[in-house]
Amino acid sequence: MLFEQLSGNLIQGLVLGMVYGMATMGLSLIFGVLQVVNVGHGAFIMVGAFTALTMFQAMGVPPVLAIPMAFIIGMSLGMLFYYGAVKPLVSPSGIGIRKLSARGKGVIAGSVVGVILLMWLTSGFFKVNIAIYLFLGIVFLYAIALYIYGGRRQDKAAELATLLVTFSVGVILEEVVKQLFTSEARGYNWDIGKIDLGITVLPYTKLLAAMGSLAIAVILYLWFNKTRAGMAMRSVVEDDVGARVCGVNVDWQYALSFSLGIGLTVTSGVLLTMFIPVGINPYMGGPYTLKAFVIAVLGGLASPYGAFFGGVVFGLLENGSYTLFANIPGLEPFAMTRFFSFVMLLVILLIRPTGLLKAK
Amino acid sequence: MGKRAVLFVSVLLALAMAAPAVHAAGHEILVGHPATLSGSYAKAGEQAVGGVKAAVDWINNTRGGVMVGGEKKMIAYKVYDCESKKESVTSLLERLITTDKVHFTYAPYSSGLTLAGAPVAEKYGVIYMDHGGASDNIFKQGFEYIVQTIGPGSSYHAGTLEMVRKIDPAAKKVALAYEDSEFARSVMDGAEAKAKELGFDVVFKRTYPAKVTDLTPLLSDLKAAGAEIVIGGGHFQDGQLLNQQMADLDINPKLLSLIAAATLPAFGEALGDKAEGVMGPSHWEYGVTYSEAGAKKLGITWIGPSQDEYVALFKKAVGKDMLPDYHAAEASAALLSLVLAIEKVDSLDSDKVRAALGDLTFMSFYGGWDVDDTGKQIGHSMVDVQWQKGERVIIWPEAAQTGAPVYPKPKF
Amino acid sequence: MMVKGSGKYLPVVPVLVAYGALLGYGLMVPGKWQLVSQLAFYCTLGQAFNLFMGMTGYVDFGYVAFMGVGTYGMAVSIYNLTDKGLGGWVIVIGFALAALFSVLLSLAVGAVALRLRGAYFAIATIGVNEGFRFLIEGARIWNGSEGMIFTRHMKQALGKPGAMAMGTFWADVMMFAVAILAAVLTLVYMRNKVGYALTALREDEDAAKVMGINVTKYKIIAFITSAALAGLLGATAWALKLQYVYPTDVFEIHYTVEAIIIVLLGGAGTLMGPIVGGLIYGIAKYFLAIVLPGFQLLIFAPIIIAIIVLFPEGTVGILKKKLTGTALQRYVI
Amino acid sequence: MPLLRCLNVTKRFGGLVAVDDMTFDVHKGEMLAIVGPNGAGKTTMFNLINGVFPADEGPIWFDGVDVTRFPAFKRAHLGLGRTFQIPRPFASATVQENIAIGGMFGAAGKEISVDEAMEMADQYIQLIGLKDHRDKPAGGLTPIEKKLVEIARALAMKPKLLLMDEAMAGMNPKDIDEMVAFIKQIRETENIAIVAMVEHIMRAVAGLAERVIVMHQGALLVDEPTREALTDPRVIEVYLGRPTEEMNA
Repeated sequence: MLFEQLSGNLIQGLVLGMVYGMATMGLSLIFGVLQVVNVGHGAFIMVGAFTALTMFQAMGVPPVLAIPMAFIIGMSLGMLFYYGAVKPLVSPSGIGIRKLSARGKGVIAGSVVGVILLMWLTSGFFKVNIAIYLFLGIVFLYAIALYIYGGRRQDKAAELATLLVTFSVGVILEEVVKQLFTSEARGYNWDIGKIDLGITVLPYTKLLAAMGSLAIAVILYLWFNKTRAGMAMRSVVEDDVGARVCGVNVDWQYALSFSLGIGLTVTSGVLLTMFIPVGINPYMGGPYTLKAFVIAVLGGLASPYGAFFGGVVFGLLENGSYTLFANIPGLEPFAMTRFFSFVMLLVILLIRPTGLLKAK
Repeated sequence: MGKRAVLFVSVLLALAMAAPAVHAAGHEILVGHPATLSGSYAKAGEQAVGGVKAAVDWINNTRGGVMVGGEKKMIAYKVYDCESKKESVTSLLERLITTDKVHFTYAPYSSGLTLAGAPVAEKYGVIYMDHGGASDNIFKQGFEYIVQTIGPGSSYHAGTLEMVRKIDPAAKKVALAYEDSEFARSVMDGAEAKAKELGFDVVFKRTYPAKVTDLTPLLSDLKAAGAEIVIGGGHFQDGQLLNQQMADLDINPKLLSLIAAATLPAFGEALGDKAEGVMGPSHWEYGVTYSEAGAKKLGITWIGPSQDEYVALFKKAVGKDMLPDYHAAEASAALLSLVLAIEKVDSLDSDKVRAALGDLTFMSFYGGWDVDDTGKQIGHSMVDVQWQKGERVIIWPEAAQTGAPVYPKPKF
Repeated sequence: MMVKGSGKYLPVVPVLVAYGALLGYGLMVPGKWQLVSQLAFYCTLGQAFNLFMGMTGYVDFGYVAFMGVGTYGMAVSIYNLTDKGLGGWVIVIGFALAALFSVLLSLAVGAVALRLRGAYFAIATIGVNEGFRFLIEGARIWNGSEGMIFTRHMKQALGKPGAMAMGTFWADVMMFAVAILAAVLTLVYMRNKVGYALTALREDEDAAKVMGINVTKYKIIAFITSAALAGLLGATAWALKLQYVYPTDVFEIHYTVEAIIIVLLGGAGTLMGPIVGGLIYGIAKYFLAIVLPGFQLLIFAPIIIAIIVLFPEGTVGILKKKLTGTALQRYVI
Repeated sequence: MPLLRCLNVTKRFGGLVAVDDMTFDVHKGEMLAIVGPNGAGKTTMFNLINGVFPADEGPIWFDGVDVTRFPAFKRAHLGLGRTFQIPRPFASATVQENIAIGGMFGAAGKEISVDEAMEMADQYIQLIGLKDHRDKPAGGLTPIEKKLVEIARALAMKPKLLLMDEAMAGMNPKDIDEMVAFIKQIRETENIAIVAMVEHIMRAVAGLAERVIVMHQGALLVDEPTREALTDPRVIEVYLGRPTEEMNA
């Protein structure tokens, strides 16, 4: 009985763990290359979930086929936020032009006035809340300021700044999605049957999500190890300066890996909805961010495959430990599994900060 | 920089003072609300604000205002966003009371935030309408100006269990799976007591943490317990998750009842045919049959729009094709109770109105309304709603039925 | 600039002026006290957080846990000891417990997390915060998720008017005291060896060690001080003022983020920074909530990004640069 | 007992032996140069002496105390000072504060108050000739100025032994001469032992050091007076391919 439950939980944990693992690879990749912890991680998962939901509901596209779309959306968002918010903080070159000709000043001043006028004239026509215009106006002014001044690399405060910037990026995503879809929790219903293993039941959607995660992890592995582009990126992970010396365009690798990381994260949002197709709402990302941190640490923080492996270990331990805590009276086993996972996080950080896989 | 700092601070403070303040015109009754329009409770906040606006619309435009001091006064509603944060609740509430000079205030959604604002409302002696704080404990603290419209948590699942007892006297095993929060725990304790009273065996009783993303281990455990009746829930997302994952694990009890989630329209949209037969207790539901005629028969005062009028007003108020749920109905009913109490004492004084509220009993589209001395709601009874063929049907109590219960519920 | 003797402590003047102005505004203008209290909360949060984060460069993402246990310290005392006939002493005991709990937790966290650097430290501290919340819920410590509501107990201990005045006035005054204590401690640290050691380890931890600085010792001093101040802030702003505590409410990670925003807006590692940052943040938030209810986060998030990218030194950082070489220089640090 | 004694000191990183069985002494007030090509293990040797990381084998004695397991800051308190190859002043602190930090935490730190350290720092600012930069953040200085600040910071620690890591790398010959004169001067006025680490600038070695240790692949190759060392065939072999003009300077 106990054994059956434990093994049932472990099977579920394995399947879920693969999805969790995949959902953390993007975080690890970005940390590995840029040393940036993406605090807005969960918001990108949320974007993926909404992608799957919208494509399924509006176009009847099964979630599996939404994966490429989600990846493209993620890559684009990644590029946008990299150049718009992250690059000025991490790249020595910055992105501003700093000096502006008289004509350039005129053009910019003109376009600021023009855009404000246009917004003012159209605000009545579109009947949009003034706050949306204010938001767009701030983003526009910021873009211009960035174009001119460009920010600069902040050596000491960079870490703090990137934490806050990625957090704010997450907030922007949440609030924009809230404006588009309201804060209602949604779901979709894609039932393709299930398989009864005796000790537990697995819907095919869950299996598909796990297999998809595994496939993406394998593709990423092959890409890193067998292609030129992948090896260039890996060289940046391993040695920033060395890569520069060897002629790798590190700035471009930063941009590429940031958007690849975001692409993977958004994609994982699709896979997560295949595992749990309900509760899709703008603020769903928070718990996934926290889980991703634990998993990333299990995998060594800087290694995408480590993260995948960490996800599997996390899934097994979290689901497996439930059975243990359920047999201790006076405890709420579910909350204790969460407690356990954070204790695990601290232990790993203390005795083996490079993760479970690497012994360095 | 001493001077500059002083200058800077004083400019900021001057800004704070100069912000436009609406002064009571004398011809309006001002009601203020630090609502949860963003943050964790954004969804409930949106509903509540829509509900108040709908009620204001009805009172001003259909009823023609509130008769006080020999004059028909209109109601003006002032809403700020507290972002679901306790610091903002106190400062915005005070601003409403002192700068905007509102006559009455609403509490924000949730027990915690209601408590956060309570000391301020008490200090200024202003009525504080609790429309989303269901904790029984609020009313054990000796607050004088809190008046509750939402029903207390402990009775949520009583009707459900009574229904099962009646339909299926042989049913024995009950499983309880609730969110780990003060509110859900009070529901769970109430349900457990009721189940024992009715002769059920509670074979499973567990909680899960808030914001959970996967319930599989808990549900496997529940499955092994072999329960016939499963009741639980807490908020909206975890309710959806619980239903979905029970279907995934092929757990097929005879009855599944979830608080807070199953009664909302979006629940069925999200889950599709997996919601079929799932039920939940609700303070109010579209389709309840409270009517002016029914109230007359019982000899109770009736106020407010009919149900269909109310839904139309709500849609107009939020500007979206969205159905009101019980969060909205509670907020509306709270305003209606104020109107009756004001007219009864012919005054806008909080102490007098509060006394009148204590004596007040009335009925509206929301159902009965009556509070005890502490301000706790005791007159409102709940209905049970079941999803049948994609529609929500009121199945309990029998007097309010819009359809017969489907029991046992169809398999997933 | 030579800082010697009594002149060393001149920068406390603008701090006192700022808090005095805020306090005076709240006392003199009727009906603004809660706004003042909210602003003071942000200033205090920033000030206490800055003492560790600004001075060492370590980002404690689980900082709110110290406020949480501080709140619990006060709550446990009032909730359990009121009927022991101790009267108002429960509050004194509450402060002691708040400080004790937060210091104990900071020792436990420090033993594990302060060995780590950078992102590893940040994640470890998040882990402590979340883990602690789940432990309270899972093992049903201090009433578990049901928390404690103790207005009733406060009324019993202080009398009804007393409890009410505590919630709407005295708790805020005590919070001001915590704020000033935090500012004074920051300045004292800055002007003593602790401050120089922290500056050194923030800039280059390895070089600091080679200079003979026992970095672990100084990190722990700053960490414990900052944690104890957070505990006192929780005890005043959350326990005494609001008189209830739920675990999900007090271990809410958003407060850490707010603290980071405040410190960065004002300027990390400066004395005046948290005050300026707290005022800017609090006032902006207050007015956005009034003018554009429901949209303030949408407006606020891009502004934060813009400020961090375009003005990384923060308000006071910029001011400091502008004032270098002027007579006002010695007032601003 | 010499001031510093290293006995069979070894350090491995994974499979790589970075420092291999090094044994040597440094005497009080002595001027010693450790020379070796890039990758010879000099920086690792320095890190072992002042405790950035612990040695795998072999005791290190300093001033009569076994410091093998001491953390870096305790060794600093015993009188070990250090400068880095790429200068690492505390960027946001002013020049004065940087130097004062050395004073208040160094060997005599316990007795020195913040104010005293600041006054002491002024003397050293005088010494290195950076009076105009006293209140500027050290992060904004030129590399040579940073190097001087770093040396002053180390001197303010009142060390008995100063480890100088590539004090003259990247300088032009004129600056090197000035730096050599400066180091000689401080050695005389402060009466401390100096171990300077040099990659290949023999001009500096010849002008400064009384004794030379040549490291090669982590091990000790030569330990003899400067004159002999500069003409030692083993040393020339290690440096084969280096400009002879420098070798013979």
